[in-house]
Amino acid sequence: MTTGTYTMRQALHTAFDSALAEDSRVFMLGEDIADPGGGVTGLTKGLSTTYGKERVRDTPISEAAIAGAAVGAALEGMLPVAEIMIMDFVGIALDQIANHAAKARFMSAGRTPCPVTFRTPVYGGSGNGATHSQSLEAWFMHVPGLKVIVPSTPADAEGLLRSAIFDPDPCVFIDETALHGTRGPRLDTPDRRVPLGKADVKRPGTDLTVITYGRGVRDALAAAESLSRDGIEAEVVDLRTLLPLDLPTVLDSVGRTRRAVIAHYAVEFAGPGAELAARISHDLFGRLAAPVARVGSRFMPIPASTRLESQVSPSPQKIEETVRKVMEDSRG
Amino acid sequence: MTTGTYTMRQALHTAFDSALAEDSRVFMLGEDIADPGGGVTGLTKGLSTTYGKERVRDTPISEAAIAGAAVGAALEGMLPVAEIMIMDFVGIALDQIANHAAKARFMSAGRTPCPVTFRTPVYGGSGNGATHSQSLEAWFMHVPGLKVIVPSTPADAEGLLRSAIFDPDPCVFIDETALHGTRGPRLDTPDRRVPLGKADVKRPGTDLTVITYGRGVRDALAAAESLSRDGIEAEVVDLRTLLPLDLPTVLDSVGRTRRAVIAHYAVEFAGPGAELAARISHDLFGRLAAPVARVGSRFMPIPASTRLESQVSPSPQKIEETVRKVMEDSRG
Amino acid sequence: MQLDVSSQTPGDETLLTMYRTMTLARACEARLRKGFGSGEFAGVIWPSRGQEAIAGGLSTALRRDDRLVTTYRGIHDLLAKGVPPAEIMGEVLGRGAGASRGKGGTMHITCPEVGVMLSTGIVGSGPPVAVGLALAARLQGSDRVVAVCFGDGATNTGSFHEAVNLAAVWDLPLVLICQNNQYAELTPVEETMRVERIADRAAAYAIPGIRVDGNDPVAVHNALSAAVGRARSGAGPTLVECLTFRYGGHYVGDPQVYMAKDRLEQAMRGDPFPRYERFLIEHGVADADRLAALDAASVAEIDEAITVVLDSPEASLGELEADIYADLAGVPR
Amino acid sequence: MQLDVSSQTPGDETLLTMYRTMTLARACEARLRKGFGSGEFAGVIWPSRGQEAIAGGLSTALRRDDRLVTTYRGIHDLLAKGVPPAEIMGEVLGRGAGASRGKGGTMHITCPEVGVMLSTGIVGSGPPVAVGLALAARLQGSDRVVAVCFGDGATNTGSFHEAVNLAAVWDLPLVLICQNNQYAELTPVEETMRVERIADRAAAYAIPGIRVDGNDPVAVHNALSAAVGRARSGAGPTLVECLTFRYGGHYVGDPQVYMAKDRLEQAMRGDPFPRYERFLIEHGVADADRLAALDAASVAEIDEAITVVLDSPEASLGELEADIYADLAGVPR
Ligand SMILES: Cc1ncc(C[n+]2csc(CCOP(=O)(O)OP(=O)(O)O)c2C)c(N)n1
Ligand SMILES: Cc1ncc(C[n+]2csc(CCOP(=O)(O)OP(=O)(O)O)c2C)c(N)n1
Ligand SMILES: [Mg+2]
Ligand SMILES: [Mg+2]
Repeated sequence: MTTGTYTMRQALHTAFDSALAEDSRVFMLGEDIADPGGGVTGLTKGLSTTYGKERVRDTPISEAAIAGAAVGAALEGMLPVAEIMIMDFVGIALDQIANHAAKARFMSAGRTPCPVTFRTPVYGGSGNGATHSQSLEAWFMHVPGLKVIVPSTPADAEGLLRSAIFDPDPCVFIDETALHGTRGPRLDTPDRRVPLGKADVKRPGTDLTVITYGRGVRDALAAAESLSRDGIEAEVVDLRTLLPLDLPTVLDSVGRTRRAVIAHYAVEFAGPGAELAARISHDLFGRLAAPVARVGSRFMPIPASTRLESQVSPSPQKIEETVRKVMEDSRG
Repeated sequence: MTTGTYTMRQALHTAFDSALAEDSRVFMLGEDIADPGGGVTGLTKGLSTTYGKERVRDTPISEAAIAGAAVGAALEGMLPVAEIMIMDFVGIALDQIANHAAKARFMSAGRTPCPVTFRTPVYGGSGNGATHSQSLEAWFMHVPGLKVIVPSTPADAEGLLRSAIFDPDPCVFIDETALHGTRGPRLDTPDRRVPLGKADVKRPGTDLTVITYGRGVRDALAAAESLSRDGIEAEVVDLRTLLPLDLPTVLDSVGRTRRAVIAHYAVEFAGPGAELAARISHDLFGRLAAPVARVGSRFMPIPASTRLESQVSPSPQKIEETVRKVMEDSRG
Repeated sequence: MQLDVSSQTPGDETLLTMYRTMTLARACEARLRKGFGSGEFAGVIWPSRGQEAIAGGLSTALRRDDRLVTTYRGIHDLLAKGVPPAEIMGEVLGRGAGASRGKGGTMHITCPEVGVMLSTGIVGSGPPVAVGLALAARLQGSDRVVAVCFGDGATNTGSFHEAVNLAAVWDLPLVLICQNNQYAELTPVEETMRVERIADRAAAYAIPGIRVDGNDPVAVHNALSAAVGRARSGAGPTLVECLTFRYGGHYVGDPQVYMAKDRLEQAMRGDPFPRYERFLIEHGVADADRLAALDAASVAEIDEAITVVLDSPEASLGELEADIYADLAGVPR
Repeated sequence: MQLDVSSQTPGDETLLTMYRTMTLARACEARLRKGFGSGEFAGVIWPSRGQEAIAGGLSTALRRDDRLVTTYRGIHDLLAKGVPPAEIMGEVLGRGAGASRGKGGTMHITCPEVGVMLSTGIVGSGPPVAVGLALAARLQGSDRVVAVCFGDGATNTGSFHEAVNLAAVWDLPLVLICQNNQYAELTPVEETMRVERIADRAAAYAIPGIRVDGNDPVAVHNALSAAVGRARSGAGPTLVECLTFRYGGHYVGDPQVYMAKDRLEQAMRGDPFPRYERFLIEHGVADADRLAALDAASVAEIDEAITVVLDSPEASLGELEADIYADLAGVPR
């Protein structure tokens, strides 16, 4: 099990499967997740057959109730995983996530913790248009009490999802369907978890740090390869969780490279990169060789035409160009 | 009408009143806004009596439908003002605001513009606790297609609200009940509007720029007075709208003072100030005398006890301390 | 769908327990009002004066390990479920004695030890959470039941609809208690829905819906007991509409400018207390003196509790760092 | 509440208009499927094969200035309302000929010129917007009516509930058309609600709810006409449930692993086309040749339209800057 490779789709399935197997408090609820369908993308296939439809539950199309029911079960010590089928639909469930799950522990002074996990995939890149393609993680980052997770590799996906499920606090776990087919080495940590709040240097480098997560890691690594051919060695820091945010790792890296580019598929304006850029610029004031640059989605709804969408989203090329520009603009 | 003073409460009422009087496309809908109640804080008192309950409509407790109905009416060329009674409830209506209102123009390639206004007050400072006190404007800033407005003075409140109502695009108008009693000079622009996207220097200064909006302006002005007694002259830039964001005015000011403090009641982490700090640090790289500092709400749900809440929120004192620290830390 | 409700009068002990609950709720509200009015202390409550009979029925229909979800207007419900008065008043006043030591506030009182898992200030958001509590009971193999209280206005929220549907589809052990006090803030119920009986909304989910006189604790007790029985047996949820009235306005201090005077007067003629006292006396359960003594005991209990509250420290600044997460590691900076 | 539905057969012209609409919808879907299958072009649609009779009824029950809101599974509805096929297929294929030149996509087609104000991909979000369209009609002094189409699954959303309640309270000129195709993505309707007839949900709002055979265009036409008449007269909204089936799966390419084979087979025996063709022939409205000619004309119209679409340029990059706001001033950077 701990050798060889698997896809992110298999990794997510494995995480659900093992969590259901090892702890009876774990259960899942969401639209169309049970067999025979096994999820609109087949991701949860087999789970309801193995663990029963009590523990892998189909729901009506009722995002507010799905989220709320998960909150309620979590208040009883269960470890629910609620699926909001596509991230763009969170606007329906946000009251339960932000006003209830996130605040249950604090408002009760610790009497009612809420160890719920919301899993919600991003469908960006699928040509489905503006209401089925968004990356809205910045909304969750701004809600004290939540944890926000976006994996970039299959092993991280498995390990972070398992950590989220067993975490004592509410987690929003965001996977991107564009990465579901990505293949990578299997997770090999002893507890089959990856800790929340620890960034991972996915590629070491000396000249510049690209700070990113999710699809951005894929793009940044591609950009880094290409840059390396020209002698520019970019370090790629995969945040893995946006909240908690592993600022020490980021600052350590940028402290060495003195140059930072932040990349993500969320809209650049007021996106996750804004906080990072603000922190880096603040904490490394006077020590940077160039201003912190950002590569996010352009400021507009996402067009349905994939031809147009590709112009709006980040890409390895855009990251590469930005890195080159930062290198050129550098002083000292 | 254009001389003397009024409170922000009166200013908002005046804006609604004049908009209803001058354009039959304007109408209002929301919970409890009609007479005899005239709004939970009495703000809309008299409007339904003057303009009729067809145009000033009470609704059931149905935030998703309130927002959606306003979107629909706007698609027909009406100019609706939908009230979400307290900003913390937007999580119920966000799908209509972010997926429908914000994207209607773009997704139809301009065929169905959506000139709706969502008015939603912030109740922070009222001792009502974590689900009735939040400042969530950062969520809206991250949604291309919306405009986001937060006034700090009565005249701005009237003028910006009127601009929002007559704007061809969807606006989120955020007023803070803590400022409703604030008194100030009446609006005296000829069209009784204040343009969206234009920041206003509320106090000129030479040593440092405080960039803020809403309640933060009140606090920053108080801090500036106190600092002035020690010879520190802070310029206070009131953003007035967060989207469009008047970056030229901000950069012009900070370009002169070379020091910036950003203050707001929204949670600091991933809040509106993050984008500002990132932009200032980027665009004025190498020209700042000190890192850009931020004073936002501390990272936690807002406690109900006002004694505790006051420790979590910004205040004139905290702004003042931060300014002093920035002055001390400055180089060159 | 039908629900089989007993028309029998419960035993004396049950009847007196209900009376005690009702008087405790009335006394608690009166004490807080007095303190607000005299400037003794400051705080906010959403009064339940007029709705105490529902609390009475609740206090005897539920088991201690059953769960309750209620709203900002839930002090009577909390007392019915056994939350210590000092925890309630302490939270209202933002004191260390409060259920969450001032961090939650009136709207957000929980007391899991007696089954109160949530009070919420977001109208309509209680039912989905209650669905989850009921689901947990099922998954944990417990036969406990969940009761969720909400207002007439809440039945216009999408959240209510989604939750009831989900509970129905899953046959969950849930009792949905609509405290129809005929107003939502400033707006009377007939302006926000066309149905005359909220209980009729149950038909959209094919579950039983029943309306009872919410000012009659016996009627409430019997209806809730039937619904609880149905839930505990695994037969699924029930919507119980308790028709009542809100005598004290939306919040303490509400000038009620929107309220037709005769409507309020008419409603107050149905005050649950005098009626129930007559009933208890006529049925020989207790005489007037005994009832007065019970009432006095409730007042005394509340007085004692408020002393505890006022002796407790103000909400402590040291609280701020705690309970954002299980540990501090997640908190930025 | 009752709705007075005519049981008369509409005139020949109406009957043939419905047939034309149905064949146009079938032809459009077939042409797109063919192109996807052969690799001629790429795109995604959510097929409405099986539901064409509803489009038939819609095309004759609404006036041109009446409004329509539909969903991602709305190509048949759009054609019924008069959206030019090239605009639809152009949008599906992301071409310059598309309703929004490739910016919206299949799920988001609007055509205000013929009254299509919204297609949405968010399940349940159409009804609130339709409420607003109907309110605007009232406020603008127009007697136009709004029809909103949605699926069985959508009636489990809170959004649906809030919208119907609001429309009922305001007596709005709205016709709520539930196209109950018995599936929501992979899940059959009986697993997500306990009511047998979605029409019964109307009772929660005290408005008429009626179920009709959604595979019979005459039944649909008569029910919608009655509901439209009620709406236009100011009497308020109606919920019309059209019972039908989704033959082509959730999306083109759906392997339908979740579908019981006999359920699909059984449903396909109710295909609206052969039934309606028999009806038209038996009633002497048209003979088989005439019907074949009408069908061929629809196919030809679609063929012509696809040529226009494929001749039009791909979505242009120049589009990107436009339509974020009324002008560019608001766009950061
Ligand atoms: C989602 C939401 N919308 C609006 C409000 C503001 N609000 C507080 S109480 C209330 C009225 C609720 O009426 P009802 O459900 O009948 O309960 P009652 O107060 O009568 O007990 C409203 C609208 C809220 N708290 N939450
Ligand atoms: C709010 C929301 N939740 C989930 C989805 C994913 N989804 C797309 S179509 C669909 C099924 C809808 O079923 P129904 O309302 O019966 O319409 P049909 O597709 O059968 O026409 C679902 C769940 C969505 N688009 N929007
Ligand atoms: Mg009420
Ligand atoms: Mg369906």
